[in-house]
Amino acid sequence: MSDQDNITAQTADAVAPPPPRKRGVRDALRALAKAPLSAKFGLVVIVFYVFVAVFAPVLTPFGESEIVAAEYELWGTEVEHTDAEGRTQTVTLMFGTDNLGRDMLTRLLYGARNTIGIAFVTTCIAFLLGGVGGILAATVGGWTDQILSRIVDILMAIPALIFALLLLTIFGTSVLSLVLVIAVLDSTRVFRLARAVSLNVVVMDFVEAARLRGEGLSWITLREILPNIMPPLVAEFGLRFCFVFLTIASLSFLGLGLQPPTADWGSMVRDNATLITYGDITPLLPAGAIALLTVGVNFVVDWFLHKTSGLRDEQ
Amino acid sequence: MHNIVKLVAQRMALGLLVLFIVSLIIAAGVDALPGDLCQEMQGQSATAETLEACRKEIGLDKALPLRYADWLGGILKGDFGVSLANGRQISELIGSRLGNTFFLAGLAAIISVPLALALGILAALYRNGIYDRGVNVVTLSSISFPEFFIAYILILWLSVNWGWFPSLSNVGGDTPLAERAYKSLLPALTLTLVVVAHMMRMTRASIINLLASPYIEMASLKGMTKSRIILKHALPNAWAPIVNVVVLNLAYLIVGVVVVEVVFVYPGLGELMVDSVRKRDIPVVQACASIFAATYIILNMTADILSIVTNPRLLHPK
Amino acid sequence: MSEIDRLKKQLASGKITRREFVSRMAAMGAAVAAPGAMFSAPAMAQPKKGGHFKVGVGAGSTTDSLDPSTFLDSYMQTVGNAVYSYLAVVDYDGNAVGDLAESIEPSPDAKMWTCKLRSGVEFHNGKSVTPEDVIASYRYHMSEESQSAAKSLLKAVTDIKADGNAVTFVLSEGNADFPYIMTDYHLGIMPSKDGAVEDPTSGIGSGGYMVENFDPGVKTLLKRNPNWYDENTAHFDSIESLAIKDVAARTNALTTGEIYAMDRCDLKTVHLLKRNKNITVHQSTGTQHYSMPMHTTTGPFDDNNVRMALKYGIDREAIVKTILRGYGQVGNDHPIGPSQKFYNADLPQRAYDPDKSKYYLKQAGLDSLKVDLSAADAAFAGAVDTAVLFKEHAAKSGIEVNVIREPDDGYWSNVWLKKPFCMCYWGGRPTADWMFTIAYAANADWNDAYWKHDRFNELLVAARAELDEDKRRTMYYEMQEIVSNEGGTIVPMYASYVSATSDWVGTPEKLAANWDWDGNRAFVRWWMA
Amino acid sequence: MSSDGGKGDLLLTMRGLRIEGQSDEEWHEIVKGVDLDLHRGEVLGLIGESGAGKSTIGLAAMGFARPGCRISAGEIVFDGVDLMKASESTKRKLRGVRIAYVAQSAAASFNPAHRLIDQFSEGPVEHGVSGRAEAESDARELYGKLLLPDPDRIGYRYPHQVSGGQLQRAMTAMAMACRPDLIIFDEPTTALDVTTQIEVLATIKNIVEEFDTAAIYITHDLAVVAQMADRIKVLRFGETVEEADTATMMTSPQQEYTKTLWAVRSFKKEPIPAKSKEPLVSVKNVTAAYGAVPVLHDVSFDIYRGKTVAVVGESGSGKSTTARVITGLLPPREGQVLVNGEPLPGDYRHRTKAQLRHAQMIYQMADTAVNPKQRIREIIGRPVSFYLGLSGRRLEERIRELLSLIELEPDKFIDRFPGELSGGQKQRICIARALAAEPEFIICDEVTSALDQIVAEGILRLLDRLQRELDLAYMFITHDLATVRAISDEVVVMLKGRIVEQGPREEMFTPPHHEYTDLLLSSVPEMDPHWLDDLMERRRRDGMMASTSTS
Repeated sequence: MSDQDNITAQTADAVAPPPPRKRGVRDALRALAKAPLSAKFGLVVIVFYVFVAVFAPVLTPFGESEIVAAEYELWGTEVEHTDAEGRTQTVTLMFGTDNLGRDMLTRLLYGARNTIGIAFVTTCIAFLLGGVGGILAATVGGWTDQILSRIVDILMAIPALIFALLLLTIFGTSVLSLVLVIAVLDSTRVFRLARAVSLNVVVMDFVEAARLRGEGLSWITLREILPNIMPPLVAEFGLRFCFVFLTIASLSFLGLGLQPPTADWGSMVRDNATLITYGDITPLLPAGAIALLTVGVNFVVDWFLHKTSGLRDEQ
Repeated sequence: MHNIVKLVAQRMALGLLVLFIVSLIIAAGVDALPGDLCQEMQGQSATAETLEACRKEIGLDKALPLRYADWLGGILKGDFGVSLANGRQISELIGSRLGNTFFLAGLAAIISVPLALALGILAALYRNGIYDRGVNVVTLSSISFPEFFIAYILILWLSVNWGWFPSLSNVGGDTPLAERAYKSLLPALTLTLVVVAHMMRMTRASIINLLASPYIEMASLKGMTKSRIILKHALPNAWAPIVNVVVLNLAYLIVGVVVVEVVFVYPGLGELMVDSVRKRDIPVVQACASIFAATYIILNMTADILSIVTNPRLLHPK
Repeated sequence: MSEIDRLKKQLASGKITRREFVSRMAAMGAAVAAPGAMFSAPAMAQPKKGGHFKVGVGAGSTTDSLDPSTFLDSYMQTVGNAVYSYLAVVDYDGNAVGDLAESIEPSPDAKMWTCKLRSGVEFHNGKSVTPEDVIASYRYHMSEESQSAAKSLLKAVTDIKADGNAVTFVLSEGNADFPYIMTDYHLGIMPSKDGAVEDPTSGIGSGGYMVENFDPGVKTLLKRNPNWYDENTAHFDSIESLAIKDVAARTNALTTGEIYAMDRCDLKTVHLLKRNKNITVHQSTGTQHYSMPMHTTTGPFDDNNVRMALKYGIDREAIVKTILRGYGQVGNDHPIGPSQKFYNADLPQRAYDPDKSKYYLKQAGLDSLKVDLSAADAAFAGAVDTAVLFKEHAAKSGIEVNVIREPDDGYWSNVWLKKPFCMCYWGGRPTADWMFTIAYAANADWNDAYWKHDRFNELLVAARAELDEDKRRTMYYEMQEIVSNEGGTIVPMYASYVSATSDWVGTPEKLAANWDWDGNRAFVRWWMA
Repeated sequence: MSSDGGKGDLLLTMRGLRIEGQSDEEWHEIVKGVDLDLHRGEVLGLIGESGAGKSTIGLAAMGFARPGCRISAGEIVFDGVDLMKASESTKRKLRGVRIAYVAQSAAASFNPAHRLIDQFSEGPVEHGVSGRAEAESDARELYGKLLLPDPDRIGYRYPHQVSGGQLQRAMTAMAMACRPDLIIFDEPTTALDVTTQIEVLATIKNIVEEFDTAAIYITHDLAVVAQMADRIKVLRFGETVEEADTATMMTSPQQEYTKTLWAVRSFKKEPIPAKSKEPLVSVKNVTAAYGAVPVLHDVSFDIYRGKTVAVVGESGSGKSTTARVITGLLPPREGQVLVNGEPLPGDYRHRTKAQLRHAQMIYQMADTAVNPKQRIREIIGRPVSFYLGLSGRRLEERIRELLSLIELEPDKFIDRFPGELSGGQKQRICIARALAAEPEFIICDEVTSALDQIVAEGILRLLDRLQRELDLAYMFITHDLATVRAISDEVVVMLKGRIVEQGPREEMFTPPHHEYTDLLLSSVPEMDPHWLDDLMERRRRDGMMASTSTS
């Protein structure tokens, strides 16, 4: 690990191996402290978003779709609000209200909750489908590989938006079908990636050793290959995760988005997009929320890749 | 060259198979959509009587496999058939729109590919510097904005406020090239912002990936300058992944631009296809889907051929 | 002031030409049964001839065709009104007046209508317009294999006869409003050959403009018909109509001067658009209304108490203010608009009243209610938001409205008429009879609430054949009351047509309210400023 | 070249050189104050094991530190230029022109995207030393001098179209392109087969002499350095152990460490008396192919319980393919493999668990042979639980027992990941994993060739001990004749998919040999500084250089 002397796999007993690393919280914190500024920034963003997503109901006195004032109130408008226990207080609407008079900030907060939740579940399913398929194709090879790869070819050859339109119209736009359709569309790319990186691992001697031992497919894929292809998959996860927002926004362009009055950032951009043509920056709020998360996630992913690749850059 | 010919032949055969299956899926999919062409065409004003008459006239009363076989027979004879909705020749309907779609994709590609490569190479050269991070943040932000939103912002600045470009890109068959390019510039810029990040990141990553290679070290031990190392030593070996991503994005420029077409009123193929899906005009959907699928397949094949051509190991076997 | 006096006055002041005066007077004869309630026609600046008019229409589809029987939305409706001429058109006062027909005369029982055709009118290909062409054009919609939406309108027509320069329509039952049917945008007159329409998709009509280029879903190029008979209309040299479905694109094109007129302004931002000094925003409230039909044949909507609970559970004022941004009026749960002839102004306006809503719920034997409401913006812009607002309003009276967002795609075939409670819109029809007949009469094709009311149906038939104005009014008043109190449809609002024009183009001060685009006739009525 | 020490002026001096390397975001010193002097025309051998810092020092001579390394202190003066203070562009202009570098793996160090001659010309043209045409004709000349076949045309090939030995010479030519004052040779022959190695060594030696270029020759192979260097410097843990001219160093090393280095090749297996007449494994008339390409022709040999069969040959001789046939990864076209007289199914997927268990394999690259994401406990424990069904405390005990058996302290290692082990330790883990299955027979595929000699010897001793204790049969695949000599009972020599000779070890190492066996045996470098010159002389006489292009 500290051996700079040889570019090949040569290492020697003469080099004292580093002491076994403790993978505890302290170690993680230590690594974090040494992370570049961009990664720290990204982590702060992610933690903040998760916090907001989890505690959305606590952070705002209003309900997700509660109408609190007239529509399009300006930023910083103050309103009287009576909560469930009948107490009345004055609340400042930091970002004003939307086209139905709902608090913009509340919508943003709940948007984080819904959008991130759905994006996360969707991406997980996409990775489950694509990842398992890709690893299987690479591990088993032969006809399995051919069939899976051709299926993916076909899925990718059909324009995604049309495909989504077909499926969602046939199966309806419940959250479940929305999640599944986006997941299937996304899984094709995951499949290609998982297959490609697995192919590099499958030829490794330890996989051959496991095969010669007589191990079953599940051991080889789950225990031998999967742990070794995690870094690129995690990196892809970051990007795909962010793109789900955009897919939802595109689908809402075709009227296939989430069920109202659920707040999601993609639809919020769509709903308020026309305002930007008059220089009103309201739609920048949800768009910016997506952008910030994308940048944050990718900073962390870049750092993670850098850590796991072992590639050392010049100082 | 022999193996390229073989690869092309193989890919063509596979491509045809994929095309065939895609057309089957599209036919079945559109047919499975609730409602049919007649209902969609007549909308709110449909009555049972008129629907029946309509179905009879355009042959929707026949079973799907029969209609599909008819369509396939036509295709094999080189006849795309007619649109069920307005009886126009599909080849005619698609012709000019296909040209427009390719023109826009081409224009966007001409801008975005060199830009992405240049940005990526510079980012690799000055990696981890201010420039690298700056480009990273800007491109990541640009891909996290929905397309229509980017389009609106560009229109606001470049069209409404400064009046540099028209906000409509309603080109026609007789629009002269220069005017066509001028009118299509805003949509092309929008698409550029959408695709450039992906290509730029891949360019940067594939180059940096190679920087640990012994031959890169060798080049610097031969006293080569940093820029020469990146351009002459790393880049030629990084083509395969870059070309792959470029091609994937080109396919997107052709296939996935419905939203931009709608916002800029650009008469491209995407809108025709969405319209036709909505109207359940199966022959038109089939024709569009086949063209898109073929584009995707051909582009993918091109990527494979390019990665052979740019890789001496594959081009000149031992 | 009588109508005739007014026309005389207009003629004197040069607001209308002698020719128009004659044609209008002729139409007056047909409209003997026309209502007394009249609005003054909008004042007109003197139109100029010439110019190239560019418009952006928020409709149109790549599947469009020039065949009038396929016209579906305002894109082809405006083009159709420019290309084809119709036996009658609706004027600014809401009356059906003769256009291609010089006069329209009913028989006393309103079962026979005779149109005398204007002479010397030619199709764009030079062929004269004959009674045979009119008959063929109408029969085209009536035939067995017709797919035209006008087919059901012409159901009562049993025969059409030519008599010299006149055409006589024979109806199976009396219809005092038959001239209004003639104004339907599907019923453009096309050249015929051997008693049949020669080629319905050719785009050859006898209207003020000829088709130069038609690219469905993209644009249409029209040029002035040099043989057009009316000096007072068809002012532009040429027209370029673009299909621009994205509202922001339309608005941007208008502000940058790439088009001179647009329809369907984005209500969210129209207040910002108004700030632009070069742009005029037009509003006309007519028959267009948004509705929420409930299937009266399925529970819980089969109980009128439930329907009443829902009708009282919606805050119409708030919806007009929020969804329409004030560009509209509250509805009273029947489809006759305030600007219409037989509008029952005596009927008290239903207001938001959670207590009454609860009361009706109790009457229905329920403490609470949960209903699914299907919505999509395909029904109308803001339909989903309306449903969401309704959900909030209804919650106050213990009703849980579960909003289901349906795909835009296929909304009219999969949701409307299928789902028991959904969002819907009606462009409205010029007469009460027409509106009630197509959507409220028992077993009507588009009776979207599957509502059946014996008294209502009796009245409908009786009123149709009644030529006496006062008797008709009484009957229509009662019908509105019945629909409002027992009908299966919530009509929360009348939506205005909101369009905008730039300084380049001249329009009448007040636009017609029967359709968007100045009653679909902007192309023939407007001019370059 | 005579070994008379410094020949000309002082060309390069290093004083108190310290270099640090980064790992886990922390800096560790890897070169700890080394002094070095080099005169014009002199060849200095740097020798030491992995991690001794020899390559790092070699690169430092060019003022270069690899990414993740930094030169932290000291003085490097090349011909009057202080490389520590020189600007990057000054150093850049020296590199390739006055100091050149020949890397360990020519195959990896040539850019696969460009032709050889383009890469040759790049230096002179970019540095303005000569024009393109001039550079190309110079290349052809140098290719000729370095005995490359078809010197006029070989430059127009791409690296992958040229064999390893030829590439290494082409790289030497490239280093010579600007006629530098100093060339750093970084283990230039380590990756080559023995027969190829000596040819490359000979050409390098000739050309360095011809142009009177100074060189630093880095290697871990004593016999090689003995042939090449005027002076030898022994390094360990980034420090100089001792330095002397070659003859002195070979005959009378002063330091203990140097002596152990000199003594590595002393291990020799005690013959074990045969216990059984019946072969445990017999390979019978096996012919095999990859697709249409035949790789094995009629291969037959037997392996007896408790005995070691060494299969020797160069790359591409089919020795690893033989192993693949035995393990069932490559079902044979013809012939079969018998274990205890029972034929094994050709495809491993059709073999029973017991059949799989009894034949285990140890790989050349311990790095890729163990899953880097599994802990030692799992790597060794899996075969135990998989084959023998142990679990819980008994499994744990067995893992610890196995670790003790391979001489690794259980408490210290059981929870580590492979990345936290050295190469030799990893190879021991591989052995433990094979033993965990309690096999009768182990295939060892070049198990020591990626290891330093001292470490390799430890592994060989361990394998020998295990064989005695557990009565194992080994099939030992190797290209290194020293290893064969050390460990084998029987020897099988392979060439181009065929067995050219086989028999007991003593017989094989005693002449007369098969012609090819003779070539193999004679190519093993000996510690005598004059060995290479003598051998070349002898071969030239016998006309054996004709085999230049084999590799």
